[in-house]
Amino acid sequence: MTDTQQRIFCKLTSAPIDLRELTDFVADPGAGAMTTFIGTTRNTNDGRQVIRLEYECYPGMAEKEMVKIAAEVLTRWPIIKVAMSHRLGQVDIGEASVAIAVSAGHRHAAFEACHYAINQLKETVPIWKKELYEGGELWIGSQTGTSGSLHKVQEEDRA
Amino acid sequence: MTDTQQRIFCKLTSAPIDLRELTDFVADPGAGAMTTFIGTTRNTNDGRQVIRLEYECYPGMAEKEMVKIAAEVLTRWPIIKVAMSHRLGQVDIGEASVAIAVSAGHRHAAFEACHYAINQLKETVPIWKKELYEGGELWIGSQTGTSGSLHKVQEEDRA
Amino acid sequence: MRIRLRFFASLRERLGRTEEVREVPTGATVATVWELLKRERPELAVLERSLAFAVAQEYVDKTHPLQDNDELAFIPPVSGGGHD
Amino acid sequence: MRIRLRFFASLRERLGRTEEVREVPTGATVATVWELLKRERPELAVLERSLAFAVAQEYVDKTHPLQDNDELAFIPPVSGGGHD
Repeated sequence: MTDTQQRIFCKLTSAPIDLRELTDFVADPGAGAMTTFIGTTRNTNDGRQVIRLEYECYPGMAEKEMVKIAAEVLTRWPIIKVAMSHRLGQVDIGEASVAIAVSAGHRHAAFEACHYAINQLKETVPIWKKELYEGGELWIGSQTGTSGSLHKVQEEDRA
Repeated sequence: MTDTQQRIFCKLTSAPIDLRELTDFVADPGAGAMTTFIGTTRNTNDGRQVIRLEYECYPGMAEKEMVKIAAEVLTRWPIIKVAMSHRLGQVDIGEASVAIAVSAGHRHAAFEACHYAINQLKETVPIWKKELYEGGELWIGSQTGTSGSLHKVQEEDRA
Repeated sequence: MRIRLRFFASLRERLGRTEEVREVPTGATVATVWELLKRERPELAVLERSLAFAVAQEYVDKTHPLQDNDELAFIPPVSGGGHD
Repeated sequence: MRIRLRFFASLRERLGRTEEVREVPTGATVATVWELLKRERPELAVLERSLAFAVAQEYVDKTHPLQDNDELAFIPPVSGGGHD
């Protein structure tokens, strides 16, 4: 097995996410299983008609936190390689905001590691999204909506 | 939601598997999450140096069993679409034998449905693989090895 | 009645054929045909434990009664998917 | 000592700036700076419960002591990923 750094690929990009770039990175002759996750922009969220999303990050720290997650999954599961890519700036409906790919000898580890990675990314990586919807805009995860009527903390699916 | 048949894509093919065909099928403006699974040919299995795999199926029944699995996951989880493709004939090391893609509103359902679908496929779909390795060949899942020394039932990762 | 038998994978290789059509007595079940095959080829007995059966492309158990023109498939342990 | 403050997302919009450099007394902690900001902008108090802090791009708690030239970031609830 090569060293940890060669088994990790993390990227923040304002270009559309290329899933193939991630699956090519994690492909390995020793792999029997590969799982991927793609998080996309829905046309509705919590009853609002979504127009698009806008992402910003804390440059530097966001990459570091992504690499931490990748390194952690390499130690927690018998996986071969992990790749994750997150988009910044404007993201239209149906487009991918984030993609993760994991390769492993066996599928169980590949599924668990991929699911854990996206859960952690949403908990710890300093990236924020503003939802532009019909009638206003809203920082998801914050209490601030410009419509003035949205004051609850947005609850994401943490399951 | 459209009817069940329009939410299912199943394919058996002797051409290389095109993951993009599956992700394009399951993409949906109402989807927030997409998961994929790709099963590949490892260069080693159970200590044997694998040269390649050869797949055969029970034509007709294999498709029917795949569609049954797809229809079942649509009823068991809140998912939007499911696509699965399985390759037949010769498959070289590192190439995909099977791919599954699932789209859903939320990621938890997408992961569970995709994991369940591959587990079921390996249990019920009448497809068989013969492993050609250095020194012999072996029907995986059977007790028959041409080397004469392999008599145990191959245990796959069922987890 | 006439039953079409189908053989796959290891069983196909052992028997050296992919299918055959066989005359069986009215009232025959899957088990009847399987016992017939084992009588002709005793070495098939080792597969007993792991073999499944399908009639008209649906899994059935051994007690399933056959009808004229049924297709009966002998299904060795399936192994679709990659090395995962 | 001099501390660079960084603001993101909703906090950036509320304050109308992405960063600032501030003089703070030796011995100041993350909490010292946060209390200072709240005194200037009392409406920030509602964020208290949900805000996280990072110094030198690592998460820290409020008691973390600051050093000259540290970068202190105020992190509103993160929300990377899609609508999933």
